This record gives sequence, structure tokens and C-alpha cells, in this order.
Amino acid sequence: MILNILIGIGIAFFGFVLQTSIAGINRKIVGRLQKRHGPRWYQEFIDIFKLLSKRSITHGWIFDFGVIMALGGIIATAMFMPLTNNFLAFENFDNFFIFVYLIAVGMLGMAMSASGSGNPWASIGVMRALTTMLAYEVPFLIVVLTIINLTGNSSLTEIMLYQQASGNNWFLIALPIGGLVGFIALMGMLGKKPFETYVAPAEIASGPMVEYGGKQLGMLFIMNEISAFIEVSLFVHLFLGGATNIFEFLIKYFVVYTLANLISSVNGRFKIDQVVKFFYKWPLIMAVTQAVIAIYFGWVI
Amino acid sequence: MASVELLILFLVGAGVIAYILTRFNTFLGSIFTIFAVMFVFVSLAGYGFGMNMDTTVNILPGISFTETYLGFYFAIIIVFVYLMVSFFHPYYLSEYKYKNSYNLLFLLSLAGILGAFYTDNFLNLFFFFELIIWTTMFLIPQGKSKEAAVSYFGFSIAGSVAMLIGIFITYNVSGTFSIYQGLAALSGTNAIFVFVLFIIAAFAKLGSFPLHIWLPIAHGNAPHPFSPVLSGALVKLGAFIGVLALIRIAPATGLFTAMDLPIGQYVVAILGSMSIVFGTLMAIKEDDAKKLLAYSSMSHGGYILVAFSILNGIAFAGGFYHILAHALASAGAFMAIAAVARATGTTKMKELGGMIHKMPITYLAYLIAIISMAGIPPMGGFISKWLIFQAVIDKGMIFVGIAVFFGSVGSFLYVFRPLAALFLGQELTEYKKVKEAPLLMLIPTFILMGLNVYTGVFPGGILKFINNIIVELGYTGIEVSTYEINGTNGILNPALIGLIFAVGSGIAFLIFIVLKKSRKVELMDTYTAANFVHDEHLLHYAVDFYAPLERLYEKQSNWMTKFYTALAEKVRELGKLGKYLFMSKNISTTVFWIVAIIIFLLWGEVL
Amino acid sequence: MIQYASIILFVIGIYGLFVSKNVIKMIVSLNIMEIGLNIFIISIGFVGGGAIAPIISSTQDLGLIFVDPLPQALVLTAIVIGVGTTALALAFAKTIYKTYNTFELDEMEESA
Amino acid sequence: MNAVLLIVIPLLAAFISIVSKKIAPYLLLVVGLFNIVLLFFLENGLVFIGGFDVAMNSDLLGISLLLDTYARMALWLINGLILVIFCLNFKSYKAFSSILLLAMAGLNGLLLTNDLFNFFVFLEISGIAAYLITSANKKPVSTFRYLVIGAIGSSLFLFGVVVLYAMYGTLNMIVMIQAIQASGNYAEVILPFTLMFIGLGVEAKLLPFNAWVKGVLGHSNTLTGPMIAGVYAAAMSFVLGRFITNLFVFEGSLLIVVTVLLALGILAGDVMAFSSTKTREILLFSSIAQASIVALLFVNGVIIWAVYLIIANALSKTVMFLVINKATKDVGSDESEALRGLFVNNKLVGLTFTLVTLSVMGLPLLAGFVIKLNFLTQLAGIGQIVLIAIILVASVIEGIYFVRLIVKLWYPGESEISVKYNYSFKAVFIVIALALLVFGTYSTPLTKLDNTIDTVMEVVNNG
Repeated sequence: MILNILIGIGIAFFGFVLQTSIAGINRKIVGRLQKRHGPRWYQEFIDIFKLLSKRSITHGWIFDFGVIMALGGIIATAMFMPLTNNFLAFENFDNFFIFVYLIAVGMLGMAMSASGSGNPWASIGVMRALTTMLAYEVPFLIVVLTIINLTGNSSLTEIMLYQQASGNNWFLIALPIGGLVGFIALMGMLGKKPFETYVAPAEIASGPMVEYGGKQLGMLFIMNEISAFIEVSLFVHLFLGGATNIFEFLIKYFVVYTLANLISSVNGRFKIDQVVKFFYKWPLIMAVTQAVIAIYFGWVI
Repeated sequence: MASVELLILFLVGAGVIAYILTRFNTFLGSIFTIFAVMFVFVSLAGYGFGMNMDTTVNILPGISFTETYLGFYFAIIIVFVYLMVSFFHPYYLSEYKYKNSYNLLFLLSLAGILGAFYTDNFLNLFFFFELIIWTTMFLIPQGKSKEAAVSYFGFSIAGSVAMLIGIFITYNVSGTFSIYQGLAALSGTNAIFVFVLFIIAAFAKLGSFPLHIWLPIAHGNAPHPFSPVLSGALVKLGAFIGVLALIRIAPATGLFTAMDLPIGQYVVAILGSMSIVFGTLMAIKEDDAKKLLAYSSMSHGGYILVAFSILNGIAFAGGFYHILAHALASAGAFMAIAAVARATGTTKMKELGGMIHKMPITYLAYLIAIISMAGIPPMGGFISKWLIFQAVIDKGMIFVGIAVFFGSVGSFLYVFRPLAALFLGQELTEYKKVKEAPLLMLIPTFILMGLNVYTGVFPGGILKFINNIIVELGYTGIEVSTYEINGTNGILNPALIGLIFAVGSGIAFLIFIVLKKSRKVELMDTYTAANFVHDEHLLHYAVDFYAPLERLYEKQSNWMTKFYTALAEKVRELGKLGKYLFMSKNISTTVFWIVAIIIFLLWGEVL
Repeated sequence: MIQYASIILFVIGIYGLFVSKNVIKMIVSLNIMEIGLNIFIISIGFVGGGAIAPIISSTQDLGLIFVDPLPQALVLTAIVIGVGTTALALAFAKTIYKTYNTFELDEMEESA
Repeated sequence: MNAVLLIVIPLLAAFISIVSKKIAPYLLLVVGLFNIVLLFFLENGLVFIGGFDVAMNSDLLGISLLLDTYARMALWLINGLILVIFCLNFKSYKAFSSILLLAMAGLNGLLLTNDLFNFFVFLEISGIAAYLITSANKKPVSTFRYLVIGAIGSSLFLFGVVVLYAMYGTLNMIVMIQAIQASGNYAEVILPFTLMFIGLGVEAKLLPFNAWVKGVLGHSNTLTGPMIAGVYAAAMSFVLGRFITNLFVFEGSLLIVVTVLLALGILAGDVMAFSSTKTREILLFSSIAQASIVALLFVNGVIIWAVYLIIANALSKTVMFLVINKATKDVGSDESEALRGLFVNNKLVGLTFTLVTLSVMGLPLLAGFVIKLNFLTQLAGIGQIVLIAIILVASVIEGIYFVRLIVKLWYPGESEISVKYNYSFKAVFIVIALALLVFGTYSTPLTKLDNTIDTVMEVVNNG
């Protein structure tokens, strides 16, 4: 058991390092997009460690307890994440719903400490974050319902093996509309540009993050990176057939994250009720049609 | 060998003694009530788990008991909720108008509940139901509004009357009043009639979609210590009838090919999912904390209905476990709100804020309760939601799936609203001198916190007991080992999740401790973009918490209330028409009716 | 034949009640109805072939055909009862007139 | 010691009381007690008056009275209630004692007589007594309306009796039933039965014929309310029950029309009560609904539980009307808004009123529930699911408007009202409420009696 926990922590740490570096590389790519060089690839690491070393303020015990709970929840979720179809910390306990709901613990921790800080911007930011979650969660879960119904198993490794088995191909191809909905939901989860209303720097002073500084802000950055890692690797395992070896995983991971980042950098920002209206119009209809096609008619490419 | 009949008689006797004691001094009377309920709980738990309650009847005329796992499961949960709530009585009863009748009615309704879950005869079931209805009906008007009792009574009576008609149809078909033979003997169209009638009764008591108007009114306005009982315990009666209808009768209506589910069950599932969606939407909009929790009970009632309408072991396990998890969670949440309401006098989120600073333990109790209510891992709610998701996905029910997922995410929103608006945020000046709830009231909060965590991390024992129920109902149970639950398409190890969450938090705590200690700053000193704000009311974001979301469905939110008021108006107009037709002042109408009847009768025969 | 006449009288009485709004007219039509009824009762007891009134006199009482005496007795009581009710009705009519000084039912402003 | 004393003594007392006004009330008390005591000693069976007892074996000439447990229970209830109501109204309505004596004689006669014409006579006597009692309401127009409709009803009844006499040549109920069973020709019997049913329907407050009820009970006071709604309603229901179970032969279209009328009566009664805000109107419409339920039970042959329902209703309506009328007299208006918070400072009266209302609604722990459950089981036994549904839907509506009333009465509005109930009122309320509670919880004595309490059929079959 201790060995599994250590592997889990290793995976979480690897996830953090992987995501932060890829985020750094993406900042260079987006920089290039905007005709400038963009910072060094390890800029993200520098920001985080600079913040962790600074002394900052706290608004009471709930303010700190929330941050700890948030980071703890996210690390716990990352520990369950399988990297390739045979490398994961806890054998056949990587159920899909653990990820969806353990992330919620992280969100709850952050939300609690944000509204505990007493700043109205933070509460409004949390409100927007929850509303966006409500928006992207349902279509995403409908598509996942189709996937689990087809594979007959809700553990990620089984889904990966199902996609890698001969004869059937990745769900991105097998359920094209589902894959698209999954990607849009991923954009929502990552908080990339069209759905970035809850950390909108201009409108609500970067939302929940407004009162943080120093180590609290640093921990929240780490939390943000690891949750990005979880969400992107979820997408990779569910729709791109996971990975047989670590390099395949890295390549797929990089492609997906960069694509999401590129789309985000050219987009504007939705108002919060536009986000909800958008998600409950097109993605939901596409998810339901995909589900009906896949489950009732059984047409899976 | 505790006998059910003696427990009921003991409760009635205790009720009368409590009446006299509370007349003499409320504190004493309430303490006596606590011990009375504790005695019942202990004797029930002691003998009940081993299924050796003595069910012989020698005093009560015409009443017969039988012991079933199903009945015991419901009884033990509800008696436990009663016990937890009775700890609150000493502090609340003093300001009610008819306080000495409060304990009496409280114990009488408990006697009714014990009887209802242990009887095997339909008429006794109806007798105990009606007893519960009218005893609880008199408790509700002691709270804020008086109309709450009328709408509560109206819907409950409509439900139990529908059940009674169903009972008489079964009596007509099977000739016996015994629940189990009676329901087994049903078939064909009779089965469908009785099924529909029982479902109406279940919906009325559970407060599900079409008949949910009374839930927020009754729970919101009931006296503070009584709403946990209302939503934690009494709503489960509806679930009990739902189980009878959905599992015992399960009429063989036409099969829904895609999901091999009888149409009757699927319709109930759809209605259940509609009550999930509407409950969530209405809860997000609600400003009064207790009404918000009432709507959450409505949406959880929807979950229970969906679980029981999918005919397989996993769904039943999810449903039964959800009954337990919801009972604990909503009781805990309501009691926390009751503690806040006692200290501040209001449950409106507009007028509250920053209660965490003065009532931290109540805050913790509320936090753990809402984590379980939202179905987030370390707590019990997650297990039952996971089981229900397994069943829904396995059956491939897409539209029910949408509602179930929407409900689980939406519950995260509406449980967070009181947390942020009521407990966190700025600390308002008028509540600076508020004290934490007294010790006696904290005992149940601690117990409930512990139980919520226990049901979330070690569900093995409870699920094994639930397996007995499922086997008793005639379906195969789920395989549960000490730490793992394996559903149809996945294995879950809640203990492991709890452990890993602890490990994660440990790491985060380590990071936090290692780094420099941050300077404590009081709440008013926040980033306000350079304009000076001196009043914390302005800085407290509580009113219209989800404004952008609420604007989306503003107009359609009170369709149902308008429908029922229109219905009541129609009945009143019918009455006026009746008065005009038959009760007019001049005599000619009576003469007209007499002549009309004679002519009508003689038309065919003599004329 | 007499039975039809009595039934017509009865129906006239009912029609009177149906139409009239005046208290006195109602009492009158009530009486007409009762008279019609009494005549009907009498006509029930009629026996053909020259039967005579059921009065046994001292002179010749053997071998005579009497009309059925029972309805006759009933009618006596029915008439007495009719008188009783009418007397009571008139008493009420007096009090009505004293309080509302009109006999028209719909002119009185008393509630239902 | 023969049953006719029950009629003659009150009649005699009525005439004496007219002569000397002073001793009239005490005379009433004595006669009332005498009647109740006498009832213990009388044994069941046919009683002949008018010297025709030798005709026992021939074709039963002369007027006969039938006393069986059915009639005995009815008489106990009627005489007891009249006595109680008069004692409560002793001071205010002393002058009405002679009328009450007349009413007692009429009602006892109604319940005992076995002769159809004699029945018409007693119907008229009790009718006249009723008109006089309602004159205490000081509303002459509604009393007059009651008189006219009552007169129409009784003349229609007489019409029916005479037609039956013309067909079967006898007026004695038992011989009549034997003759009808012998002839078995259903078509000709429709006219008289409808006429008699309408005649009785007027007095028993069945739906289309009870326009007078709203006027009379709407303005009732502590004497007329209980008397009309409690005593007269119970007596008429007993008599209606006796006729429906034995004499009337309901088949085909007559049965359909009667059942439809009664079902409509139940629903319309409750719906009208739901729509009214005056407390007395709520009570009178609910008593109309209860009367229709009783009639419906008799039509379907559920005798014993219908009798218990009549008794329970009579007691409960007496209590309710007493409480509300006394409150209306003190407060001045019977609007439920005006009576808000009536029980705040007289809790005992409030408690008894609530228990009684719960019994009328048929909620557990009270006699009403046991009765309702049993008569519904019997109806289910004979497969009348539609009727059960109608009765239960009506009871839902009834439950709602009664709860609305109780909640209003218990919880005060802005204005505080003070209503004083003296001890005799409270004593009667407690006794009745306790009786309902005891019979509700411990209901075995109710099940001892059964449908054979009405022995008319027995006498018909074996002479």
C-alpha cells in the first residue's frame, strides 16, 4: 500500500512538472503567435517558486484551511490518474467518477477559502466558476455515459484497452460528435478563453484569486496546474485511446493542450449566462444525438 | 425481546407524561422526551438488527405486526433522526404558542412511524399514516406561517386517500388486507390502477414533481427543530410507499425495448428526474436557507424515485443507501441552520453573514452535511450517487442521465449558496455578540458529522445489511467486500479514496507549514480597487447569489404554484355554482328540481 | 275521472308555488295543492254500484254497500294537518309583514 | 309499560305546558328523563294500539308500533340530545319547552311507527315543531321558506303513501312489504317510491331539496343549530335508513338516479363548504355532505356502520354548532376571519372542538376513523370502488376546509376576541369528545352489533 501511495505521489508530481513545463512552452507558442518571443519555457516554475517564497496575508483559519483542502483534493485526484494502460498507482481503482467528484472537493476548498476572504469579487468569481462547472459538466457526462455504456466498464484503463483493442478505434473517431463535445467541455474545464469568465482579470479582479498572495497563491497555482493535468489526461484517455507507452502519452498530451491553448488565445470571453446558454444549446444537443446514435442505434464507427 | 407493541404503547404513554411535564417546565419535558426517544432507539437497535423484535400483539385491537428488513431499515433511520432532533427541544420550545402539546405530538407521530413500518396489514398501515399526518400537521403551524399546515395537510391527505383507494382495489381483488399477499395477487389493469394510486401517494409524501408545492412552504415555515424531522424522516414514508409500488407491484406494463424497463417504471423515472431538475433549479433561486434545503430534499426524493424505478440490485442498493445518506445529510444541514436561526432569529440569507467566526462547529457540521448532500467523495452521498450512476449508465437511460448529472452538479451549487452567504463572507456587526450553540445541541451535530464520514468511508457494513433487504424484495444484492463495492461497470474503494484524500491534504499541509507564516489581516482590509468601503454589509455578497443563472428561468419558476392556486380557485367557483344552482333564495328552484326528477324518472316507465 | 281532476288541481298548486313570489299567493297555492291531494285520497276509496257514505244509521244498516271508509278517515286527519300548517304559515306571514311590510319575497332585503 | 307511552307522555306534557307556562321547562326535563329511563324497560317487538291486538294473526289491522334495537338506539340518541340541548339553553330559551315537547313526541312517533299514514302524521307534527323552533332565529323569511318546502315534501310523501294504498290496500308497512315482494312488479312501484323518497329527502337535507338549510342553519343560534343539524338530521337519517333498507325497492333507473343524486350531494356539499367563508355555512354544507353519505350507505345496504355514522355525526354537529353559535353570538359575526384566535383563551373548548372535527374528518384515534374505515371496507366488499373514490375525494376537500378552519380558530389574528363558555357547555363537550376518543381507540364494542338490529325484514318473513 505504501508503495502505491509513493507511486501516486510520483504521478502527481510528474503531472505537475509536465503540465507546468508544457504551459511554459505554450506561453512561448502563443507569444510567437503574437509576434513576440515569449518568456523562457521554465517561466511558470519561476513564478510558482517566487510566490511560495514570499510572505503574505491571511484572512482567518478558513482562508488557509480552504487552500490546503483544495490542493490536497487535487493531489489526491492526480494520484489515481493512470499514465499508460499499465502504469498506475492503484490497480483497477481508477474509476471515472472519482476524478469528476474529487476535483469537486478541490473546487469546494478553493470556493470556501475565496468566499471566506470576505472580498465580494472572490464570491462573485466563485459563483461564476460554479455556474460554468454546471454548464460544461452535463454534456461532458452524457458523452462519458455513452462511452461507459459502450465499453461496459467505467475504469479508465479498461476504456483505454477497449480503444486500443484491434477492430475498434479511438472514441474521437468512433464517436466524432462526442469527441467534439468532449473537447469543448475540456475548454470549459481548463477555463480557457471563451469560458474564462470566472477568472476574468478585467471584470472581477481575477475572481477567486483576488485576495491571495505569497504561498496561498502559489499553492493555488500548483492546484491549477495539476487540475489542468488531470483534465487533459482524462481527455487523452477517454477520447484518444490513452497510451501504451509514456512517450505516446506525452505527445498526445502536448497536442491536446496546445490545441486548446491556441483556440483560447484567439477567442474573446463569454458573459456568464452566455456560457450556460451556449453549453445547454449546442454541446448538449450534440451529446444527446451522439448518445442516441451510439446506444439505441448502435452505429459506432 | 423488545416488543413493537410495547414500544408504541410506551411512546403514547411517554407522550402524555411529556405533555404534563412540559406544562410544568419545558426544559424538563424536553429532557424527558430525549430519554423516551433514546430508549426506543436503543431497544429498536438492540433487537432489531438481529431481526428478533417480538411482534405478538395482545393489547391493541385488530393490529398485527411482522418483522421485515425493509421496515426495520426505515424505522431505525427515522427513529435516529427523531433522537438527534429531540436534543434541540429544550432550547426551542419556550417560545412556541402551544409548547406543551409539542412533545406530545412529537412522540405520538413517532409511535405512528414505528407502527407504520412494522405492520403487515394495509388498514393498520393507513391508520398509522393518518395518525402521523394529523399529529405532524398540528406541529407545523407553531412555526411562522399558518397556511403551511393547510397545504401540508391537503397534499398528505390527497396522497393517503389515493393509497386508501388502492388498498380497497387490492382488497376487492385479493380479498385480504395483508400487504404482501394483497400486492402479490394483483395483475393486469388492477395492478396498473393500484400502481398509479400508490405512486400518487408516494409522490405526495416525497414531495416529488407534480405534488411538490407543499414542501418548501411546510419545511420553510415549520418550527426550527421540526423541519429536520420533516425532511429527514417524514419524507421517507413516501419512499416506503414508493418501494411498495415500484418493487412489490411492478406492473407488467409494456416493455420499453431499448432499456428493457416496464413503461410504468420509466414514467416514474422521468417524473423523478423532473423533480430532480426542478428541485435543483428552484433551490438555486431560493433565498431562505430552510426553503432551499426543502427543495434539496425534493431533488433527493427524485433520486430515490429514479433509483427504485430501475429494476436491478445496484439501483436498489443505491436507492436505500441514498435514503440513509440523505436522511443524515439533510438532518445535519437543517439542524445547523436551526442553530443559526436560534442565535440570529432569521434564516434569510439576505440578513445573515459571517457566522463562521462565532459558530465554527455549526459551520463544520453544515460543511460536512453539504459535502454528503452534494455527493462528494469522502461522504456518504457519493457512494449512493455512484451506485445510482452505475445503474443509470448500465441501463443507458439518456434523459434520466441528463437529469441525474444535472442534479448532482446543481446540488453543488445550491448547497454552496448558504455556505457562502450565511457562514462565510463578511462578519456583520449585529451578529458580533452571537455565541456558539450550547453543548447539548452540539452532541447531535458531532454524532451526525461522525456518521456522515463513516457512511462515506466504510459503507461495507451498511451495504451488507441493504443486501438483506434487496434479497428480501426478490432481487440479487451487490457484491460488497469489507473495503470494495463492485458495481456493474467499476469497482470503488471508498476507504482508499478517504485515505488518499488524507494523504493529499497532508502533503498540502506540509507545504503550507514549511513556508513562511502569513500575517493575520481582518476581513474588512480587502482589495476594493481603491474606493474606501467602511460598512461590511456592502462587502458581503449574499443577495441573489446566482443572479445570471436565475435570470435564465425567472419567468417559468412558479408555474406549479400558479397551477395549484388556480385549482383551488376552480373548486371555490364550483362551490359558488353549486350554491347558485341548489341554494337560491326563492322556492321555485326546489320545486323545479322536484318536478324535474319526477318527470325524468317517469319518462321511461309510466308516461 | 275524478282522479284526473284532483291531479290537475295538484299540478295547479305546484305551478302556483313555482311562479308566485308573493307570500300570500304561496300559501293559497299550497292549500290548492293540499285540496287536490285530499280529493285524490277520497277518489281512491270510491266503490262503484251505488255505494253510499260509510255512515251506519240506526234504521237500515244491513246488506248495504259502503264506500271504503279508510281513505275517508285519512282525509279527515290530512285536512286537519293542512289547516294547522296554513295557520302557522299565516302567522309567519304576519311577522314577515311586520318586519318588512311587504309580501313580495324578492323585495325583502334579508340575506339568503 | 308499552312503547306508545314514549309518544303519548310528551304529547300530554306539551298540552299541559301550554296551559301553565311556568312548569313547562321542568316538565320537559322530567318527561325527557322518563323517556330515557322507560327505554331501558321496554322489550323489542310489535306493539298494537287501538284494540286490534286480536288481529295479530289476521291481516294486521289498526296502527302498530315496532320497537327494535335500531329504533331503540335512535330514540336514545334523540331524547338524550333534546334533553342535553335544552339544559344548555335553559336560561335563554325557556319559552320553547312546549315546542320541544311537541318535537319529542313527533320524532319518537316517527321512529316507532309501523304504519305509513301514521308516519305522515308524525312527519307533519315534527315538521311543525321544527318550523316553530327555527322561528327562534328571528329570520321569518327563511323559516317561511322552510315551511313551504317542508309542506310540499310531506304532501308528496302523502301522495306516495296513498298511491301505495290504492295498489296494495294496506297501510301497515310489514304487510305492504309482503305484498310488494309477492307482486314483484317493479314498474308500477317507481312513482310512489320516488315521491316518498323526495318527501323524506326534503327533511333529511338531501341535495336538490335542501334549499331551506342554508337559510335556517346559516342564521342558527345555540338552540336551533344543534336541534336542526343534530337531532332532526339524525332522526330523518334513521327514518330514511329504515325506509331504504326495507320498504324501497331500488333497481334499474331509480337506483341510478338515487345514487347519482346522493354522490352529487356529497361532492357538491363539500365543494360548497370549501367555497364558503362563514363558519356556520361550512358546518351546514358539511352536514349536507354527511347526510348524503349516510343515505348512500343505506342504499348500498351498509346499515350498522351508517347508524354509527349518524350517531357520531349527530354528536359532533351538536358540539360544533354549539361552539360556533355561542361564539357568533358573542362576537357578532360568524365570518371565519372574525372568529380568528377563538380558542386562544378557551383551550379546553378548542381541544374538544378539534377532536370532534377530526372525528368528522375521519382521522385516527377517533371514532370517525373506525366508522369510515369499516363502511368503506363493506363498500369495497360489494365492489363499489367508484363510490369509495367519490367519498374519499370529498373527504380530502372536507379535510382541507376543516383544517383551514381549525388553524384559523387556534391562531389569533390582530384583534383579540373574548368568548366565554359556561361550565355546562364545557361538560357536554368533554363528554362527547371523550366518547369519540374512547370509541376511536378501543373499538371492539362497535363491532359487536351487526346489520340485524333492523328487524323489520325478520318480522316480514316470519309473521
